[in-house]
Amino acid sequence: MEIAQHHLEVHNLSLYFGGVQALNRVDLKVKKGIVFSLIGPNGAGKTSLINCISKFYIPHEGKIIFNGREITPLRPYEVARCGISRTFQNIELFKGMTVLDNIKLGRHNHLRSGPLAGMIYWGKAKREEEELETFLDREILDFLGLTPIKHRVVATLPYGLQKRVDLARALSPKPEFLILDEPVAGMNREERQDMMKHILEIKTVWGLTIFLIEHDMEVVMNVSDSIAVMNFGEKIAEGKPEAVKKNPEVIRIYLGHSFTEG
Amino acid sequence: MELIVQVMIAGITIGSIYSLIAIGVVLIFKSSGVINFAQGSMAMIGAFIAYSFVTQLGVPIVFSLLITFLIAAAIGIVIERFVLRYLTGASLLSIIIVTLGITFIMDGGALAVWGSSNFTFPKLFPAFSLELGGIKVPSVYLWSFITAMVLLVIFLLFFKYSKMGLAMRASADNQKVAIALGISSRKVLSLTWIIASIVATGGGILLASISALHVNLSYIGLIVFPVIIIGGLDSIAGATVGGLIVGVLEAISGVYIAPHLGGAFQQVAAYLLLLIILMVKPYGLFGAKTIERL
Amino acid sequence: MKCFKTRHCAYYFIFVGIFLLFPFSLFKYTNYVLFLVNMGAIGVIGASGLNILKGYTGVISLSQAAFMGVGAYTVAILSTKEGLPFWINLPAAGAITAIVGVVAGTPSLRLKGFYLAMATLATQFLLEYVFKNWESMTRGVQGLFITPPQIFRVHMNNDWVFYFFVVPLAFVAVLCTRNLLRTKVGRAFTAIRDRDIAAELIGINVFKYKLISFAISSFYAGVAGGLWCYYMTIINPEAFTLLVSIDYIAMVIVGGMGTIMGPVYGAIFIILLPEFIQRVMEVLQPIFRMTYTFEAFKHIVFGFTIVIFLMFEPKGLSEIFSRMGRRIAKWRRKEVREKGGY
Amino acid sequence: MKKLFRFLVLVSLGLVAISAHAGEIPVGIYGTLTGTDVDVNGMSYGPKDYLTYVNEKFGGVMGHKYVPILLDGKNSIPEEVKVFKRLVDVDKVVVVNGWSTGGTKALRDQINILVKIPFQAQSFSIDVLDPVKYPYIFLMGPTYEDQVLIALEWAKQKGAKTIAFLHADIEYGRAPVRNAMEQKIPEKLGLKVLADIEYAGVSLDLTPQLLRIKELNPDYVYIQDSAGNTIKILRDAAKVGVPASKFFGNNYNFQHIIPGTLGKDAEGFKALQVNADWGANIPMMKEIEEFAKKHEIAKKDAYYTKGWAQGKIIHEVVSRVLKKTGGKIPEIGQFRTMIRDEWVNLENFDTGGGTPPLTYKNHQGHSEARIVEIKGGKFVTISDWIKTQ
Repeated sequence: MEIAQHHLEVHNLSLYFGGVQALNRVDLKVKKGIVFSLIGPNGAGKTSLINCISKFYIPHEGKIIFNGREITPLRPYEVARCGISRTFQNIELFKGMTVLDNIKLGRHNHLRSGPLAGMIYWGKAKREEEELETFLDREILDFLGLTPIKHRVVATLPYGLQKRVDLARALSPKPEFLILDEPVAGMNREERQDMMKHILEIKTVWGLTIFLIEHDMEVVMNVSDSIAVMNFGEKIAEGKPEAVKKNPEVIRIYLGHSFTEG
Repeated sequence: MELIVQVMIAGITIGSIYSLIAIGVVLIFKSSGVINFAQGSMAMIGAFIAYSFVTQLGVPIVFSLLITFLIAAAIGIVIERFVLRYLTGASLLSIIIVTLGITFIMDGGALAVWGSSNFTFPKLFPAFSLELGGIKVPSVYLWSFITAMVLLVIFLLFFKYSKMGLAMRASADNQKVAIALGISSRKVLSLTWIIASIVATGGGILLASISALHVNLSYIGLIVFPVIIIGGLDSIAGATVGGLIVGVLEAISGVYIAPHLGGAFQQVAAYLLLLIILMVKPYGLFGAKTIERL
Repeated sequence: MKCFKTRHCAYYFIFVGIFLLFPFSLFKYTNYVLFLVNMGAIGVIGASGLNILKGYTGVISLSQAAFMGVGAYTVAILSTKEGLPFWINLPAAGAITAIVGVVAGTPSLRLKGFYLAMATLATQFLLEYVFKNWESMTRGVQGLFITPPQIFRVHMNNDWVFYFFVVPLAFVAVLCTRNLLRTKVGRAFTAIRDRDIAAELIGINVFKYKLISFAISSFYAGVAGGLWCYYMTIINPEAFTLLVSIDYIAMVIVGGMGTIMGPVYGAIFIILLPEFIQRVMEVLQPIFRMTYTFEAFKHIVFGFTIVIFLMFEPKGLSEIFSRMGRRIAKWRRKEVREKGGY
Repeated sequence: MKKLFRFLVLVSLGLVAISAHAGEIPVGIYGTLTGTDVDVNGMSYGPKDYLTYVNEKFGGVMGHKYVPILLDGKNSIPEEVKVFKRLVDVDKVVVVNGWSTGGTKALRDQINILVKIPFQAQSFSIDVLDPVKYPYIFLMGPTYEDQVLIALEWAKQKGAKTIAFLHADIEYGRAPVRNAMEQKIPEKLGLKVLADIEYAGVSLDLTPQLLRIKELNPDYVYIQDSAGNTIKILRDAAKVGVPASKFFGNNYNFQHIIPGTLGKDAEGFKALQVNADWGANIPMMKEIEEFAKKHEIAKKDAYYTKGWAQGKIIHEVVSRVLKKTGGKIPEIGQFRTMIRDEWVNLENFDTGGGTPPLTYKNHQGHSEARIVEIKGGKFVTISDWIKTQ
């Protein structure tokens, strides 16, 4: 049960780019069902860390344990299969495809029908596709209010909406662990409000663990249960939002920043 | 042993011509990220133009070479200005195929103008030949070898020190930024294509003067791909070395391996090596690895 | 959606009608035109295969011709050495070619873009070498020739019989492609084409799907090659050179990369282009006296076609047609509205 | 689907061609007007010009004009099949003058079973020469294997002990050499084959192969390829120091471009001649010169004259048929078979010195050749007509 307490554990993770040390012996423990935020100035190594978790980068040392199972040796798509899904800082949607297809791709691993069945497109494969569409309509699309634009091609959508499609794609596989990489970056005020609302809803309604990276302190402080602060590839503080807010080290780093503006 | 020496020399001599063509391809790629399948056809066309000037119009060789180079430069500019400029930002694959299309146009043009029979190319070089280890190396081979080496040095210096060279590298690395920095990428591209097509023409002329002149000469455009892969797409030194490697490899396989495997193994040897290298070192021996980012 | 479907049904009926009546409308041109149509149909199958790989998965393959060669040789060997019937040989050709395709596709584990294209180029040349030198199997450069199976006591390579056999097959091939591409697999392909890293990160096994794409594409190629062999009754290494691969690439581009009907238009276009030019040139014969200008002209037009399409119509003929269609539809709607319809 | 329909309509519209009217005798010719081996396509222009010549001089045959139709087969199987179908079905020709071995093989059933049309192949391959299996296919001259035999016999007389073969990796290159080996031709003559060296037909440099030749040092080397590659071979031979006089080429190397390109490096190269050269002092040449007054000759070489001779054959058999029918053109299928029957009956037919007298009992015309050698930059005959037995 102890393991189940910690949904994700990162043990002294290190990553180098040539000479540059992106991550230096980082340790993290994320409890199940909370919103865990990772903050820090640009280049602190936040994105590098999650890229390590989703195996886009292979860490040079340390290990990553998810649900008590080590996922360090896995390949990216296998990590995704474990139930970890993520959004991207600069949206990585498939721009040529429709919103619906993008979101469908999120559930790729839940679909069974192989190429041959697909070619014949009769019985199983057909049914599966229809079920998939109804599922998405019911669970994802109208929850994020994407139903009206589901047949639009992504490239034609405004930035804010694309962010939301990205989120939808990350949610569609019904993950247990959701990584959000700067979900409100570059959004205007009410877009930010919606996103905050969505995050909290996801946490409460869907009851999944959220790993948040964000610059916008307002969002962070409002949604997070626990916060870790990174600087120059090292974790320098961790704890409840209030605690972190008071931490002198953190204040020194964020000198000049006020916690209410990003 | 005497034979192996001769094989080596034979390989190096033909290899140096491969290098010449390959350098052109690499140049274009370095400065514009375009992979030019039409390089071989450029060589062929250049050779034909020179041929017509020398034999059909009776222009003295030096002048006809000059004119040929001018025309070649013009062709280069036309291709860059009227085709590839419209494709900036298009996917590499479609660019490759466009250059394939250009190949067809050029070959067709040559076919229409000169027909598809063998022509005797005028002797450009004093017909002395050097005795190297029992193999008579005709002057053209020496010339091609020297030309390749000289070009190599020139380009290396050019890219290292000259302002234009730096500009080219910059715009190859990131066109937008380069433009932002006030580098006229148009000028750069035009210049590259001029250089490339002139180099190709030179190679073509050398090639034509060692074998009969024929439309099929453009086949060399295919041989250079093992060369540039082995050498690495973006390295001129690599292209030169690669050319020599492929030349030698072909010679060796032609003499020692083909008898046992049978058939024209010489031809596929280069591609076999290409495949192996791609498996082991996906970016060639001298090529720079590109790092993917999110 | 519904109305769309019914409209499609109507189209199918029209299509079947044309398909059945077409051969009877040709008089003295019958065999010649049927030959072109049959070659076109083979082209459609091969091009659809290449389209899956190139248009949807974004892998440029220069070895389609070699794959067709594998198919053709499979058929020839099975029917001459084993004496198997064609309804075994054709699928076998597809299957074996698919295996070869997967092997040829393994470099895609580490390679992409130009480098992968080069790997396929190497595959093309290596396979040609094998065709020429695996004499115990392929009889080397002399090639194999087969006696085509009889259907209703008529040899299958008779233009009529073959027409009624191959055109439906091509239709099925296109249909299968369409089905495939609206399921999981098809989406995965497109995702890989658009952004392979992201695809991997959201849980798609990119390498596996690239291999699947190679397999399917070469399956099509194999079947097309097998049909070619049955039609020509001879296969030798000179039949499937790099130039043929380039023809197929041209078909996909001209027809429209990453569109279902693209390969159909493309194949027909590329097969007919030389015919039209031939006719034109025959009319212009007095002007172009030397006959090889025919060929030269064909080359030039072919080249220009590719260049122009990629420059100004990267989505090819199918885009042009659908634009036409849209325009007509709009115009219709306007009319209806003016009549106060609906 | 609509669009598909649009296309199909276009097809049928686009393919409207000039068809043969009564009183005309369409004759189909296809050859490699472009593609590899194009430098010998005089063979395809020849028949066309001769039939035109007949039309102009004698107003055709018994009042019927020939309609020679020359198309490009590009030396590729599907192209040649396509062209054949067009000639047979659309242009309704009565006889076809074809080209490549591969194409002829692909068309074997069409020619002999389905269409039954007399077919004169330019190929010298033994694979298509079979009066029983292929009753409608005719060759004119010694097969490549015959040529090897002739060359080797001659070499034997000159005291050769060892030989080697050089050829490209295509059917035209490899197959005849293989056949010759399987027929044990060298062994029968007591010649030792040191090597059978193959190279890629497109390769630009053949030095390695020549280095092997130099190592093995055979007395003679037989080249089963055409001028383009022969030039490369002799060039690289000179480079590694193998004298051109060691080399033998088949009938497609009887080309003046070879000495023209290589100059003294080609001195002593030997080729086989199977028909009269351009400019030879023979009656046939007079006709050509007469024709050349009004028309442009595409190729002035030994292959054009070969084509001209083939034209003469076609004219001969057609006029014989028309004599039989008393000047009226029979129904086309019948016409074709009659032509074929007359063809087989040709005996010691004289093409005006263009070739040795032709007899078509075995569908081969003749199987003689003579050796020509490059002396002082031009080909000179150095042997009599040698006949294979």
